[in-house]
Amino acid sequence: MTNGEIRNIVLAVLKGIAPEIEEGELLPDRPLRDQVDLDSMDWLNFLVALHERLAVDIPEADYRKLTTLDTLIDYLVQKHV
Amino acid sequence: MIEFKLPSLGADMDKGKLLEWRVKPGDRVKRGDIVAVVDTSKVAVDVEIWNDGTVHELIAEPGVTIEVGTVIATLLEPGETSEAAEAARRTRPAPAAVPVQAEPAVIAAATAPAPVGERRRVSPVARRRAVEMGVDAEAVAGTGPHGSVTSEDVERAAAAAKAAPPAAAADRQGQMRRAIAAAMSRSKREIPHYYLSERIALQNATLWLQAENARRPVTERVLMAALFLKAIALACEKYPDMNGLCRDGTFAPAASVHVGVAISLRQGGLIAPAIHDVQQKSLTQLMQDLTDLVKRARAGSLRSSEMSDPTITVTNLGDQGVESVFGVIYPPQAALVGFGRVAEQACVVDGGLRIIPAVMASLAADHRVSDGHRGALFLAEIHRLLQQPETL
Amino acid sequence: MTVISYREAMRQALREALSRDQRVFLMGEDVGKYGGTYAVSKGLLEEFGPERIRDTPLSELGFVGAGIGAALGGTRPIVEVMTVNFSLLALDQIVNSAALMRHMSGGQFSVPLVIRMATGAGRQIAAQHSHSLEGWYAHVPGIKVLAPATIEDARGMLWPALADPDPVIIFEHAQLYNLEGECPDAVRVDIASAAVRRAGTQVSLITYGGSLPKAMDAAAQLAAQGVEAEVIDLRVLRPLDTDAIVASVRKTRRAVVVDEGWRTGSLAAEVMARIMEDAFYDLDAPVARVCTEEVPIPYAKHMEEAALPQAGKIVAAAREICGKNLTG
Amino acid sequence: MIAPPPSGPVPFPRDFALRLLADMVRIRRLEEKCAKLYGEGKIRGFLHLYIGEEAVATGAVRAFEAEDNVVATYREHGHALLRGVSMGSIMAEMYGKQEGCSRGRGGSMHLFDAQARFFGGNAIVGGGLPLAVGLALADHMSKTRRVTACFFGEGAMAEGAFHEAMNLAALWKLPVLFCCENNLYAMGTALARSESQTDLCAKAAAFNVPTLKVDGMDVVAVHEAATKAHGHVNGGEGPVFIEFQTYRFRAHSMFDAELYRDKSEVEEWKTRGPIHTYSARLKAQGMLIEEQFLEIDRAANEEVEQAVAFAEAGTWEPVEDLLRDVHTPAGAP
Repeated sequence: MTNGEIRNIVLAVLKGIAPEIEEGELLPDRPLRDQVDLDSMDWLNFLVALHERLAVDIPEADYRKLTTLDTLIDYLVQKHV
Repeated sequence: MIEFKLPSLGADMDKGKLLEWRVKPGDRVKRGDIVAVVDTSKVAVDVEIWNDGTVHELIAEPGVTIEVGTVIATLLEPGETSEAAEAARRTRPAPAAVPVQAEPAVIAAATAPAPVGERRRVSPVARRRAVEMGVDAEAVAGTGPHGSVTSEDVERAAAAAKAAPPAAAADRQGQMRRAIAAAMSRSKREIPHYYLSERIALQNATLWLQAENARRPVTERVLMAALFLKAIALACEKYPDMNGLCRDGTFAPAASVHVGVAISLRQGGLIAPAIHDVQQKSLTQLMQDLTDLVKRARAGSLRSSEMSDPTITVTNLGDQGVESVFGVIYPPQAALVGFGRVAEQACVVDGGLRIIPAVMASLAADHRVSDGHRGALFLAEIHRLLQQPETL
Repeated sequence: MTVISYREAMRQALREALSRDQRVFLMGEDVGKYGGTYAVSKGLLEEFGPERIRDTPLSELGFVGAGIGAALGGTRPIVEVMTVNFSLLALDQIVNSAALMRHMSGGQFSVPLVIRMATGAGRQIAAQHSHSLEGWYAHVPGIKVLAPATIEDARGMLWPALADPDPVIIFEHAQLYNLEGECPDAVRVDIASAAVRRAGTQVSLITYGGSLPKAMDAAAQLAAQGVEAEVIDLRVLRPLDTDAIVASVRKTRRAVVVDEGWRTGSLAAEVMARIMEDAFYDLDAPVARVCTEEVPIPYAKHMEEAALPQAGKIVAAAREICGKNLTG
Repeated sequence: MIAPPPSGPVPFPRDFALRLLADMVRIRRLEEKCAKLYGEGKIRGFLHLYIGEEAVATGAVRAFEAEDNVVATYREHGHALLRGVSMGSIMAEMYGKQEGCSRGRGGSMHLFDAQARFFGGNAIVGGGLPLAVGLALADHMSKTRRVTACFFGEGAMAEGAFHEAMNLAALWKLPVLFCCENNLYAMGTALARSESQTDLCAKAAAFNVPTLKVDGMDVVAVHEAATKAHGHVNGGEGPVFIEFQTYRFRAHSMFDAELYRDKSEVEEWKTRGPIHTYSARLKAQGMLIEEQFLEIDRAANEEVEQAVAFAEAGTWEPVEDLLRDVHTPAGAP
């Protein structure tokens, strides 16, 4: 799975939870949860959806590596291979 | 006088064509004699007569196709004269009506039993059209079998909605706003609120949660909110005056703890549907209920029972980053618990200053039902429960 | 365009096949001297002689097996098994030889055989003579199953069936032999697709063979009650023309399947399963079916009628799934 | 050419001899009435008449004991009547009334009667033979002394069921009496165009089974042969095959134009009619006088009229009972 494909999946899943966001406006290097209104339930649903789409398990301990879109995607690419 | 009718000559024969007569008027015939040849749809067959007698009159003409049972000739009984026969014919009683068999009763198709459970019967295409046309299928009157909602019903509803002012969609938003406003104003008008708050240490809870989630797959991960829900429910069992409904000024404690969870809707607005019997449920079950409830609340497909019967409400604004929240009670409930942000805070523990995760919990309660003293004990119980997360 | 009977149409088809292709021959009980139990082959013995119009002893397994062998041997046999009731004696040959031969032999041998059988009930011929088992044969991969229900299909289906390199079974419902209707002079029909016999918009009546007249009758009654029913004549029971079924159900969003077989494991059940698989999101009501009651066909007239599918039952089933939102 | 009718004294006691005559006349009058009622639409579906073959059922069945089993075919009215199925219940069955011996569900081809151990007509040619083998197997295993007789036409000998049933019965020495009613035509197909080996006894003998060839138009010969064979089978010696050479005077069933045989042949066989040849012998021997014959015939016609009245008065099975008896209800025998 290429970096681009994973990016598309992440954005699709994110849109599923927060339909109102516009991918174009998202700054990939800025904290995601500052740009998108995700409460703890939304965040958990987001991770569960990624787990189902990419068969990747994301332990709570790794949450701090996923603050921005870029770090999240790098994490997933590296984990998914 | 004997009537000789065209006999049925085969299982699938309804009519036949007389080909030729083998007898003529005046001939004497006896049982088993061949009197005619008839063409069935398949083959020419000799036709016998089963009576002795004398041929009187040949009625059917060769070459004519006639129905089985039609009189094709008449005969005189042995010894009967034609004059007597003619006289008898005029006074003959009407032939006995052929007994018509009762129309076989249509065995009624077994009607399906009345729908069980409260999920409305909406046909698959009606559900699909409802989504396409922005109609809430559950709210449409059904004219299909057993009152089910059909695509025609949805299309009719959509047309009716379209005919309504274009602000209909926005109207829904306004409707919700008006409903919240009405509830909140009534609450403030009728319920003498008193407010308490308590800082609750969450070190044990946090550590236990991290260990627990490390052992669980992501799909069964538990959030702190689930611990809060369970703690409230168990505390309500100890302090029933926090969990019940006020009807016409008198308070009735509820048999079970249905916790209304305040959920903010992405396009604005707030609803607080209930999770039922929280006190009996495991944390895993609560997480599943919570996930399902949030999804359905945001998809607009909540069951009516979930909206109407919470016995206490919790609001968890910690996610929005406020330190503490003092809510407004949802009438006719008698209490509302609020949780602020879970964050590292400086606390005095066993005489020493420690940096530990903690949360500000608050209670808004109805002074007609309970006093501050009871409220404080209730909050303390929540605090105590959260120190033993493994018991929740 | 001339008016002929279903029986006459099938006889013309036989005569045409026998005349056009010397490899074709007809074999079965009483097809020659007797002219056929349902008189379909009357006159053929005189015209084509005993070598090509072969009467057989009452040995269904024997002569059906022989038909398979003759097809393997390069001829184009048409075997007439008097009725589906007697074909049970030949089931082993049809299923274990005819249907399997090509696949089992790794594609070396195909069996260009046509088997014709009368089928169905009516006329009080009691349980052992009244079966409708088209569904059994339509279950078996390796054979094609046809159910001509109109004069045109009776006239037109035999030739393409003979041209088919694999075994083809043609079911002729006994109550259709006396059917009369117009038959175009030059008939060319396919043996692959279903046909819309009556267009409609509110419910699809899906049926075949002897039940078609009942479905058309029901459609007429429904029209009088303001319900526009579409009638689908399957024509081919294997392979089922799923596209035609689904296209109709997508349009009408409701379906009643009429099948003279018994409900359990019936052809109707298979049609319903395909509708559920391919048109589930187009359904406004559960698919209904009208089949024969699960009982051996009784002899007494009023009991036989109560057991069999009838237009009245079809109308009732259609009304049930149309619910109240239709006028009338 | 057909052999001349039998002559010579009838070797039976007088009342038994007259009993055989009465039985044949009862069958004849019943079948004639059925033909008439079919023409009037009272009897529907398929109807296969026994006129001309009465001697076989009469001579054979009167050689059996009450507890023997009988399995027949769709041409079964005579066999059922002589096994004790009342004429009224047979007629009601053909009317489709629920007073019929099969509750109106079977019709002419499917008469059943448990008391008379009459295991029914069977409309599938050869269908009854394996059943008869099974009934005999059960008796064999339970050491019950009983003969199971099965009747079938020569047409059935082309069916696999015949060969498989004969082999099993012979192999296991089962008490089965195979009664072949060779009436020369299997529906529309003459014997010579149906069987490579037209000597049916030779064909049956191939199973290492004793065979008898009998003039099926002579009730005396039929009865003697059936009695002998019954003794053999009942003695545990294994199955016997009897070929009764007979002839049906009417069509195979009620819509067959009989193109396959010419009228002269039928007339010729009528000279061998089982009833008039037998009554002639009885008269010649002084066992019967014309008045007695007329009395027998009158009694037979009376029995037929009562049977028709019984059927006419019969009632239709209620439609609600349609699904009854598809399975045996719990606890039923």
